[in-house]
Amino acid sequence: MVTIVFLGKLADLAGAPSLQLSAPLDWAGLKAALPSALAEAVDDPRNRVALNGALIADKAGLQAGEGDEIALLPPVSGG
Amino acid sequence: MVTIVFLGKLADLAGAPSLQLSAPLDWAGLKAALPSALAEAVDDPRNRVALNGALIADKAGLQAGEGDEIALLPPVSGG
Amino acid sequence: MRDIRLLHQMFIPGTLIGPFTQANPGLGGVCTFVGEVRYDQGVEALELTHYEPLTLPGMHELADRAFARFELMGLLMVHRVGVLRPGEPIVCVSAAALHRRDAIDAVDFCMDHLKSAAWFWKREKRDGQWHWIEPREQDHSDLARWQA
Amino acid sequence: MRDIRLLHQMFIPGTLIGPFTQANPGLGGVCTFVGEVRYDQGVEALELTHYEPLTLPGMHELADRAFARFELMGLLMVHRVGVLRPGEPIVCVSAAALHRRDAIDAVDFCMDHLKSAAWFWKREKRDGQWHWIEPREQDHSDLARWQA
Repeated sequence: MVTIVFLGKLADLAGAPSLQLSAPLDWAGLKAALPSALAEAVDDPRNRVALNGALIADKAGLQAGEGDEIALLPPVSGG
Repeated sequence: MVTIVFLGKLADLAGAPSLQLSAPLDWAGLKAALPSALAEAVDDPRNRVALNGALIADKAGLQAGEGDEIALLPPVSGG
Repeated sequence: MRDIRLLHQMFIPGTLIGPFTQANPGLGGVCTFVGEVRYDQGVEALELTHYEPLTLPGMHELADRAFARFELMGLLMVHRVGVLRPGEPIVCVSAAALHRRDAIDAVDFCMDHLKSAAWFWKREKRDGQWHWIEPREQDHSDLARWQA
Repeated sequence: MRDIRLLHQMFIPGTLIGPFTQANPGLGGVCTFVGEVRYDQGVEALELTHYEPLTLPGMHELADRAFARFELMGLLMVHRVGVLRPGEPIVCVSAAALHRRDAIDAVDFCMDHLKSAAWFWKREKRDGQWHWIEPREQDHSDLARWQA
């Protein structure tokens, strides 16, 4: 399984703070498994992605395997 | 009497923190009553003069009467 | 002396600052900023969410940058997460240095970065409803001051 | 809340800052700077002389300018006079405001002015001899930042 963690507003869109999906998982597979509003949101370049706690520069190249954790990170809130 | 208060370095030149001189006292009278090194120092525009706690813009126009206090103020020390 | 923490419980800044100052003997100055939850109209609570694998390493990285940029003897950086009530402290940053400019600028630098570049998400509860807080323009311009 | 004082005895900044923060309920942030006598090589003591009729009114005038220039809820400004030993606090400035920028900038502003435009004369004792401290170029350039 791959754990998907939703932060901030994205957790509201997901209706839960996290979700388990089957491994292996790539970017297209992740988006296909998410509700459409959320799938659209995560494509927004302002929303970042981390794999096992490290930010990834190229979302489209995401490759997650068994036991990995993907975090979907909206812009931080500021003041 | 007029009280003359010496601050900072000027107190060292005066050899005392204050001095009493007879009233009335003008700028020329004050300088004449001070040791020459001190008289020269107080003429330096960086050294300011206050009469009864208020800075005066024009030292040469100083006029002190009975009970007045003249303070001679070198540049403040900073940091 | 370097003390970087995420706190899940209420804290009293004075209990951190006293020992921090003591731990940096010979300092010339110590500057401290404490941010509290404001009593903004109708705000009942503020919740700070973080993502531990990024948030704490991000704070350590910020501390590294502050030590590299300023002449510091010590840096304390403490941030609350969880649900906070108005009046509770959210953040405390304290910098000890030989000279005041380094201490003051380091606190300013860390606060600007914690406010708009650290991995925290905030929402506030008004009339029983939670609302996410969006980044403010002011936060971005504050941050831009350090990019010269 | 405004608290401006010249102190002739040792003080503990924490005992002033706690009550000051409490006295400004609803603040968003409080910034505090504490300056201490550094353990500079061979320095045994520092003496601060003041001229009461100018020094305290000058501090009040500086506080007026800070309140006029920044959005402040409170300002604490305490300065020691007399003979101090290394490690003793000389000055404590604390500003409470709704927003952090006002609190931090007000402390920075007050410190720059206290350091180079307030009526204090300092001398330090090294090897049993007193030496007057001259103004430093850095202090003037710090002050010039506020003249825009």
